[in-house]
Amino acid sequence: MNGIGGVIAAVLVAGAQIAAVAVGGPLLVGVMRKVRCHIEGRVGPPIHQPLRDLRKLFSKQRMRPDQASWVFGVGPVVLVATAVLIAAISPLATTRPPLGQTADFFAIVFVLLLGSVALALAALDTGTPFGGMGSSRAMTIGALAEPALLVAILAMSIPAHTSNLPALVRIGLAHPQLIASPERFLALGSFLVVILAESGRLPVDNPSTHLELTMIHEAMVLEYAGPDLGLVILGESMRLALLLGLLVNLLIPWGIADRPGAAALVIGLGALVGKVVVAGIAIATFEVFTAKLRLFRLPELLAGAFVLAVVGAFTALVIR
Amino acid sequence: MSGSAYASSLEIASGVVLVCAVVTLWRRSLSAIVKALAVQGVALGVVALILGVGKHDGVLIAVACLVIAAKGVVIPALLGRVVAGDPASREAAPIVNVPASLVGAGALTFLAYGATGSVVALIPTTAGRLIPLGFATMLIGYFAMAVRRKAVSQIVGLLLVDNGIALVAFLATAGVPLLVELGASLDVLLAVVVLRVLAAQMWSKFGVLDLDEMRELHD
Amino acid sequence: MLAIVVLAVPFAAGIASAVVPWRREIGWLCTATIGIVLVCGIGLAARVVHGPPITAFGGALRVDALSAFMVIVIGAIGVLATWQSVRYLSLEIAAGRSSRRHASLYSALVQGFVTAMLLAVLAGNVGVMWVAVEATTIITTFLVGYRQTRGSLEASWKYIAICSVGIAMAFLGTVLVYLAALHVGHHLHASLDWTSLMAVSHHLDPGVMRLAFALLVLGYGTKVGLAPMHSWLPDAHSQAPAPVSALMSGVLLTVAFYALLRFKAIADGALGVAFPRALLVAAGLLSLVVAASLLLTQRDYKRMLAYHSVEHMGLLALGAAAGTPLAIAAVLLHILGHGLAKGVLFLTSGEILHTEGTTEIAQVKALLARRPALGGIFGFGLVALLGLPPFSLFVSELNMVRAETQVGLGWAAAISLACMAVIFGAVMSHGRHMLFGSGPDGERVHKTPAIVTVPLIGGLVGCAALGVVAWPLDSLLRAAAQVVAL
Amino acid sequence: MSNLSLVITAIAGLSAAIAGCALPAKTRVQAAVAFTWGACIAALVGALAVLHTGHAMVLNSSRILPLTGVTMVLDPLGAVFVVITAVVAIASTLYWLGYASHGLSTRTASAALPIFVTSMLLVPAAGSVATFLWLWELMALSSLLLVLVDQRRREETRSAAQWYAVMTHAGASAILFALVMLSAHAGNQTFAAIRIHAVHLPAAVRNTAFLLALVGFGSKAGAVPLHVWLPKAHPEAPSPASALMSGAMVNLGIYGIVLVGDRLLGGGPAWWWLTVTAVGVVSALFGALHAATSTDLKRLLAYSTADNMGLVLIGIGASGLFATTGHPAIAAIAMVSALLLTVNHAAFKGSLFLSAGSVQVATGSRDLDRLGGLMRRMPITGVVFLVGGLAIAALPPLNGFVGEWLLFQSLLHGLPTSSTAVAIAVPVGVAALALTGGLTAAAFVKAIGVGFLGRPRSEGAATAHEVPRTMQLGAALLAGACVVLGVVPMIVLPALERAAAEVVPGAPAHSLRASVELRLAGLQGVLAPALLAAGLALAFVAVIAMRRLAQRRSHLRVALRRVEPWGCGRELQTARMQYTATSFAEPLQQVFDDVLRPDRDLDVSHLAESRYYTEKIAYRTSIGDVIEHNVYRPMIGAVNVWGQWARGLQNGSVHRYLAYGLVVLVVVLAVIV
Repeated sequence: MNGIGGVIAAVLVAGAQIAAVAVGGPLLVGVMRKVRCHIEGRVGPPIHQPLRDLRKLFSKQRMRPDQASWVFGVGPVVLVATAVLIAAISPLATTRPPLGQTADFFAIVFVLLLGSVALALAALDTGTPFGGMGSSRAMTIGALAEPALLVAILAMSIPAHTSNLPALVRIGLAHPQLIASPERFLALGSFLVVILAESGRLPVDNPSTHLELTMIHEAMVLEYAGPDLGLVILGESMRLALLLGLLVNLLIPWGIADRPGAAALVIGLGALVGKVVVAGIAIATFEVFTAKLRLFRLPELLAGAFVLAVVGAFTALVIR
Repeated sequence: MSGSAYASSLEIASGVVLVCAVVTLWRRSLSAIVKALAVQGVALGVVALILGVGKHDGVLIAVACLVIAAKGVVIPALLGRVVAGDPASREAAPIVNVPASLVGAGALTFLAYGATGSVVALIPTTAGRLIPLGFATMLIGYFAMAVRRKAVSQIVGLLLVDNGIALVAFLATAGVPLLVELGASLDVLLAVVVLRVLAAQMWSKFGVLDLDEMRELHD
Repeated sequence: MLAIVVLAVPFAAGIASAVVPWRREIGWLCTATIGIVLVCGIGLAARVVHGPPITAFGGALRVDALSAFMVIVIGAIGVLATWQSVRYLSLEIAAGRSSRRHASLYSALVQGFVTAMLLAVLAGNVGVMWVAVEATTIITTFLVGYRQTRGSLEASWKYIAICSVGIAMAFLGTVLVYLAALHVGHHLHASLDWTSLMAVSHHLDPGVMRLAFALLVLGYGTKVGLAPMHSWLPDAHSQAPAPVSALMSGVLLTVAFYALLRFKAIADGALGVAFPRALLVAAGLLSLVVAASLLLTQRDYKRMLAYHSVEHMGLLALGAAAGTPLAIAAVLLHILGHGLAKGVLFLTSGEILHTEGTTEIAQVKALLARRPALGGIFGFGLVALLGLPPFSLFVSELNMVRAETQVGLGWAAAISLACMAVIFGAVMSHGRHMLFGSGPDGERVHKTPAIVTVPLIGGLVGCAALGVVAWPLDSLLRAAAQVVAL
Repeated sequence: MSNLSLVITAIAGLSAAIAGCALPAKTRVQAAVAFTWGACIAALVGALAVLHTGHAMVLNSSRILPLTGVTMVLDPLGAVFVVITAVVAIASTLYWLGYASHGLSTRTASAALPIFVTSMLLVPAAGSVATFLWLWELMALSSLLLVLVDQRRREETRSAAQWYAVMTHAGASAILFALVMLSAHAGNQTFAAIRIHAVHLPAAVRNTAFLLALVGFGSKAGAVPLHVWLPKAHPEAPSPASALMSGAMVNLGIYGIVLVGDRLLGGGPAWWWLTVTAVGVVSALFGALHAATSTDLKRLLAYSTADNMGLVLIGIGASGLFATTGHPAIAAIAMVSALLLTVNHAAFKGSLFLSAGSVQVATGSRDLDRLGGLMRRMPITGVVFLVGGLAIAALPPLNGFVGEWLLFQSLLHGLPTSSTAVAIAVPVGVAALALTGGLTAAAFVKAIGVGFLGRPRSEGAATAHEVPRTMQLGAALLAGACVVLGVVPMIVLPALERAAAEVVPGAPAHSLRASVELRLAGLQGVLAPALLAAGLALAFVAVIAMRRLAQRRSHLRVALRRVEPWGCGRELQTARMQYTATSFAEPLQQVFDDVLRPDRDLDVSHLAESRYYTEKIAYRTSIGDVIEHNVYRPMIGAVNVWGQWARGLQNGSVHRYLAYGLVVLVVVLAVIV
């Protein structure tokens, strides 16, 4: 990809991926809600309801708590910006995303962390008990999820000799036996638990609760309204879509565009949507049959994920 | 003087020095101890005298006379006055009791013989053989200082140490050079005087004669 | 000629102050005479550092680089001590604890004390040196007891009783060295001269020399304050008037150590290094351990300083045990650095005692806040004594450790470092209680007169300069080390 | 090469000290700062020249330092540390200009600070054992004087100073012995000679020297369990000094370990480096955990120093490990990552300590539970602290992230090539590292969020004003460095590479290819921090633009509205209702209960009339240092028992004293026989 043509192609690919994630994220949430309602025997809102909500929120007036500083306003922006960046450079629809060489798995994780930290800080800026509560709990869970996540990445990276995300996906395409290897299964299992924790799904957090004392994520964003709340919702749904997208591409890379070209890209996008929707339905189904864990039982869950990852890393080393 | 008479008189005089040292450990009465010290001083002088006569050394004879005067007369007299002024001039309860002290003295004498083997080997004369007696006297004196409670007893102990060393010096080298010998004797004399003055001050100002009462300075 | 001046001037001042009732001017005169000693010492050092030793009185006095160095040490600390004596005596007289007559006795005794020490280091003859050292004992006994309190009398008794026995052992050792030298067939009179003893040291009878050296270590070791013969030291140093403590701790101990150094050189020749080394290492380590143990829960700051001396003497013994030129040079630098720092500290402690009226660590609080100058000097003095740069004790300790490790005494050096670390902690904790914190509310900040602080700061600055600047002392140290090093 | 810069550094430093000591109070600080800058700039120029040319700078003199003389050799490794120190010092002294009126203008402090800076500038240039130790101890002493500045008012300061003094002296003793042992075997005390001879030394000597050096330098670097002084002394020192201690001094502990382990001994067996790594892991975890639960702002920063130094130690241990297993290229990368982490730490910890000092000056408190709302009252300081805090949490696009990424990469690529034991040990290390990262993020979200955001929790915080310009500027300088180093780390990487190549035997001259991208030579590992940063900035702008756009289309284009936050229906929200730092850390404290062992105290007093009604509930919780309580306190107790016992030796009885002498005489005589 050289010259101006290369740049335009890159921008187009990035734009496609960003658009897919930005639109697909809220839709994914819609799908998951719909599935949930369906199983519970309710009709539920239409799948595109989250998009409608967003549109409404963005047209409202901006509000800010009287004591808050600029951090309160910047938090959601950073949250969305990090998601947009990751959406642009991750191997979602294609294994050759723009700036793919720098889409290191570790880097992605830390960019995501930046978004979480921004939101946690913004929550503390409200000067209310709920902001602090949510922030504290989110950071605790984040701190505990971190080891599992990074060791999982380590376990996946050892056989591939790299932690570059596109390369990891490509290796899966080229050597399917690597996907079937126990270390990748273990690592992805761990990754899945971390995704649930990070994006505030059951059994870690209940996305639809409004009972103050059990809230984690909702407590953090309680003070947001209007466009800022829209950004938060958008950012969160994009992150969920992104993480699931990465997970499915690492597990089942087939369908992703491995060659340049518009057609391949479209196929890749379609495959991505299909895989993510399946994953979303699976998670939603799982959530129906799961109760939220108590806050202080969460370390056990995350420790379990961590053990999975460590066993994966050992396996990777021993198999070699 | 014939060789055997010289030898036996030297032996007797040196022996007396050691015996006097043992006697100071044996007796509890301070006046008796001071008397034993006087006898020892005279005996020490006699040793020097015999050596001086034996070697026809006029300086040594003069030193001998000085020793008899200082250690046999002056110092005991000084101490005697302190003892006379002390109502309880007895070493009532030494830190180590008398029988054990005597056993200790015996052990120290053995040690003196053992330790001075190399010195005796260097001087194959009658005088050389007697060097351990001086060592033993010194050790007994040191021992006396460590186990006797009265100020006077401790001064006597110091003098025993000094006499023992002087005996070694006479026997081994017929006295170190005169200047040094005189300086040494003068220093000891001064030390004793100082101790005596201190003892008097302690008695007069604070009523202390028993050294065990002096334990104000400690950690 | 200079050597005679060195002895005669302070002695004459001593005689003068003995006959005239004490006045300030007499005090300053005495200080001036010691200043002359210091200047003459430097002059002597300049002459002998690259030249042959100077002798006087037909060899009775002999100045080589080592003696000249010791004269400088005595002169430097002597100036500090006699300077402070003036204030001490004025205060004592003003407080009615002393009279002018009594003060003139003190002044004369101090002069005599310094003269005796000078004689000890200038004597060419071991016998004369012994006499001089014993003379210091007797003179200082009076000085220790100068205050005539129960404590000071007790201290002087212990001091003279223990030191007399010790010094008697040293005499016996000297006699045995003489015997051994005689046996080599040396001329009767010269047998006690350093030069002749060094010349024949390889032929001296080893059996006798073993006994002799052991007795000398025990004997002079008592005066040096090596454990376990150190026990007089904390009592005497804490009870004596501060200037006397400064002289005793700063110089007297090391003058006795000087004697040990000389004899060690002879013993090395006669016995080889192993035996003298073993004795000195044992004494040094024991001193360090004892000092560390007793400093831990020390409650009296003057005694704390005294135990600190025990520690430093232990370090010197270890350094001497190594015995290489580097080790001896470091030992000598340590002697000077320790003398200055310890002198300053004792003088400061005298001032603290004067202003606070107690020697208990627990009773002295927040000195830095209440008496900044005094507290600062005391604090920096402790820093110097604990062996931190820029003070010279750091350099000397470092080089002693280096020398010890080079000759295979690394284990001893390691133990000494451990003891020093414990001592550091203990002294730091005591110093913290004395120096830090705030005084009672409303108490004004007390100024300390410049006449007091100038010499003390001077001493500390000197100690620091010695630790930074190598020239010109380095060549003297090396020359002096050559005299007695292996 | 000319050694002029070293000479100027020394002279300027000395002049600064003299100026600080001698001048009147009005001009003292300005003069001292000016001269200190002279020293820093001279050292900086010299060090940069060394890094540029790769030739060491040499200075020898026998006129200074008795018995040994001075030997100075500034090589690229040392030059890296000189540069770090110089930059932190320039910023801290700039800050000092404004801070001086808050109790740092006494003669002692004004003289000690320049000496502290100068000795730190010269320590990495020392080329012989004596020179090194002399400067090292001078550094310790001058920093001790700085810690003591507040001793009159605070008992904590006095206690901290004592801990610091004793630990640092014990550490220095260990270092001294290690170096002396090496020099004794080499027969010469210059580092050059030691380096030549060290290879032939017996293993026992090498091992002892290394372990002693690790203990000594480790305690300076705050390695657990030798860290106990650090969270006491760093917070108690006045902030410019804290910044220097945390930003520059602890690094020299790292320098020392590299110096002895790699430079002097030329590397060693795997267990050395496994030990270093293990120490690093423990330090990182312990430090991060305590940072996450601390409520004292400066104490939090101090513990996080232990945490960061732990990470650096992991890098150094990994480097040594890979070097011994025959992978010099990866070893070099690990070393570069360790050095980069050190550089980064200096930048963000310096800015954090300085801005924490500003907070303390402005509010009179450094207890997070009494702060809050400062972002609006002290905007510059707030942003500086925010940047520093995000950087230390390793968030892109700031500098902490690049260092940690490099460390991860070296571990990832070095792992499969190592032995089985290593292969089992290191994943645990990576996990610890990750946990550390999460905890650090939590710690700094707490510090920023509770300290600077929300409502003020005390009168002091409510009335705070921005500090003088120089203080803002000093802290901002280092925060700026965080940003620059995060976006274009390439500006320092070649220098670090050069230093690493010198340290790791057999390392390639270029282990990294650094242009816009940071590429590991011969390995699949690429990072483009500048592009990431640009992407983030672009996305940020785009999102804001999008929001604007959405609003423009709407009919409600009313300005931002300030509202009362929701309070569960209560009318009034007070600052007391906010989460405090303590409550923020509560969940973590619960999770790590077994390690932290907090003291909890619940006091319920009932009404006199009935036990079923409570009158008052008092709850108190505090977290002490487990290691201090379980290791150090018992040791101190034992030593004191020994001291009490030893007092009996000197019981005042003259008989006993004489008996000591007699017994020794008898023993000696018996031995001679």
